[in-house]
Amino acid sequence: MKLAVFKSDYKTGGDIVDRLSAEKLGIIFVGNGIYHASVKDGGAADPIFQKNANFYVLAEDLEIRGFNASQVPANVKVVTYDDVVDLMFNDYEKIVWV
Amino acid sequence: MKLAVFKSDYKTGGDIVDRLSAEKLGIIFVGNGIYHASVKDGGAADPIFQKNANFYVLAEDLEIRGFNASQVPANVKVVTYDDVVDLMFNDYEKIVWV
Amino acid sequence: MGKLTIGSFPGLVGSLSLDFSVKLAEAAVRKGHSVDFWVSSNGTMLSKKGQRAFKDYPYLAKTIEELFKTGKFQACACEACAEARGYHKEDTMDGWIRKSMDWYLASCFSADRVLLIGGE
Amino acid sequence: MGKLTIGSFPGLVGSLSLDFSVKLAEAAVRKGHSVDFWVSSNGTMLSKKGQRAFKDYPYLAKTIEELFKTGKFQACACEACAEARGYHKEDTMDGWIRKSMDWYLASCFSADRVLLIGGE
Amino acid sequence: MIKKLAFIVRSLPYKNEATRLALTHAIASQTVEIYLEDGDNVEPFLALVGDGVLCGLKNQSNKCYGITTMEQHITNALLLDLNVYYCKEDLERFGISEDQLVMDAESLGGDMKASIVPFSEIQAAMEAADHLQIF
Amino acid sequence: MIKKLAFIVRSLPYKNEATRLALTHAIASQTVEIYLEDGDNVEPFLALVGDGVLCGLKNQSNKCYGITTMEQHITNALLLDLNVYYCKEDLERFGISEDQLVMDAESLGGDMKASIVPFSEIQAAMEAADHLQIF
Repeated sequence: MKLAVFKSDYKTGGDIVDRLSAEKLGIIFVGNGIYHASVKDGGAADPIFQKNANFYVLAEDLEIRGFNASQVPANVKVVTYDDVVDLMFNDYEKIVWV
Repeated sequence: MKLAVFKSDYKTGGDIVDRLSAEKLGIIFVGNGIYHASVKDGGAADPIFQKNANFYVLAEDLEIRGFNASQVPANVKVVTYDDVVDLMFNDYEKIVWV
Repeated sequence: MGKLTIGSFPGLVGSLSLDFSVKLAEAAVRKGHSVDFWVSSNGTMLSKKGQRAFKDYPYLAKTIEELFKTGKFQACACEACAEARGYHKEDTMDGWIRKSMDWYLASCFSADRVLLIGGE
Repeated sequence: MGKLTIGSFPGLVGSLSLDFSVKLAEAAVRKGHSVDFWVSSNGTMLSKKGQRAFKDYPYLAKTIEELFKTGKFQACACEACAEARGYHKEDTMDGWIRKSMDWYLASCFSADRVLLIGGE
Repeated sequence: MIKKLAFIVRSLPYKNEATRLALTHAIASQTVEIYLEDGDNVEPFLALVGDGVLCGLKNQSNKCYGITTMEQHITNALLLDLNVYYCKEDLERFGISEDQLVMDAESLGGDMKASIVPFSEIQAAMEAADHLQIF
Repeated sequence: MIKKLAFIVRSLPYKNEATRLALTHAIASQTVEIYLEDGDNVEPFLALVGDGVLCGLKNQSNKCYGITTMEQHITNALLLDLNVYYCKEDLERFGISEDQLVMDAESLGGDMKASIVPFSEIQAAMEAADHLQIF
């Protein structure tokens, strides 16, 4: 399946994301999930990036928290609300919120 | 200080409880915090019990989740709402909710 | 163009997750899709009439009003969830439907995409 | 006998944390203490008039009514938090005060114990 | 046409309404036909995974809080012939055995039994579903 | 008499209202005197610890959501001469330096500066406080 996962929290939900698998998997960081893409706790890369997935982060949710596009890793694509709609309709078929 | 900590969640708040210290420290498991005292994730004892503290668990919050007093470790005292009021007024001076 | 069904549980003001779901609905309608918007649990607060704008609070009621005008958006609040909270029919903002949860499931039936925002 | 000030933010029905704070207030009053009960954020839902009892939902409005009768309990809802959510003066259950946050701080000043339930 | 809807419960009960609403929304499939054409319907299934398995413990008491328990909701779901899966790996992680769980609604005259299955079967059910929802 | 009130912010911003309300409640100390006798007052302090330090980052934009940011609230608190502490160990953990944080309200004409202190100093302030509140 083509599965998009909205990761909306930073501290919880990792257990369920860990076990989700899909032929095509997208992980979209929104809400406090954006910290996965913008801070390094203890200097280490976030374990979520070990998933074989396409990574996205919502620009608007970065910006309200004081970050901008230049601060996220190169493997994370910065997207807008409009882009998210296109991802949902064009790139993925099933969508979950964690 | 004499500090009582209501631990109301199972998955979050450990980081702040870890660093709280007090001459007299009480940790009262309420809400989903009662899982600290009633389940063993992976068979291991919960790390919160490494704190030098008095432990309590709210009976009513155990019972709605399907547990009873006989299932909690011997070092955790099962208390009622009335007992909690007495703890707050007689045994501790400052109270926090985590 | 497709149909997106959004189910949203988080409460008004307290959580930006509800804001997310409203902004997403707005973007989907802007892109030409139609959106069914279902609120249950504390999300039913969004259907309350008479919300006031403050600097400290997102004012989503306004966006919902604009969305209704597009004709590509319908919003429905869980009736029992609303009643439990003391929001009766007369407390409901114009344009909202109030139904049972089967409305949401029926909307999922004909949806191309479903997004359920469950936890807070 | 002492005075307990409780501040509670979690929303009605959605979270048993609000139930906890009401049950704790009830126990404290039963033990002879007096209780000031402050609700802010989604907690202001507790002050809404006309809540209905359902099997699936705790019905805290009833307990609050009983607590008011004891004379050892006062409850205050954050006015701006309530207004933002569309609860106006006329939507407020009998017995409740509506004030700014300084009411809560003043209550803390004279409290023997303070419990703030902040997160959800 | 039948549309399959997955209701994945991954949260602890009672902290917020999410797990309860997973059950009540799934059960609402019983009355959805009023909105649909003849022959159309939805078919929900419930999967309890991660911490969500703790929602299925027996002996939940509503004495103090006076609300329907998750135990009662799962029993109802089974009475109404919904498929309920528990994730085997998570039960093992918590040391929970089958006799501690709501596995049927026999006491109310129901026939349906819940299943304890490896996550791979839940994953397969998710792949077969038209829409997924995580609570 | 002065009562010291601790406002400990340990949560991430924007997920719920808790961190915002920590600030607005603390700031409400400016008007509490109307309820108190002459000479009585409350003295709040704010401590950002754990993930809460992330509330103090500069450049928070309210363009999309249209609400007051945590940055604005902390600036206001400093403008009103509230004590604001950031936990040094947590800033180090996240690799956040002083220049990334709201440290003063100079742009609005305020004199008060925030402090970056080891947790032990926050602990000492908690011990000296009459009441503690964690957000």
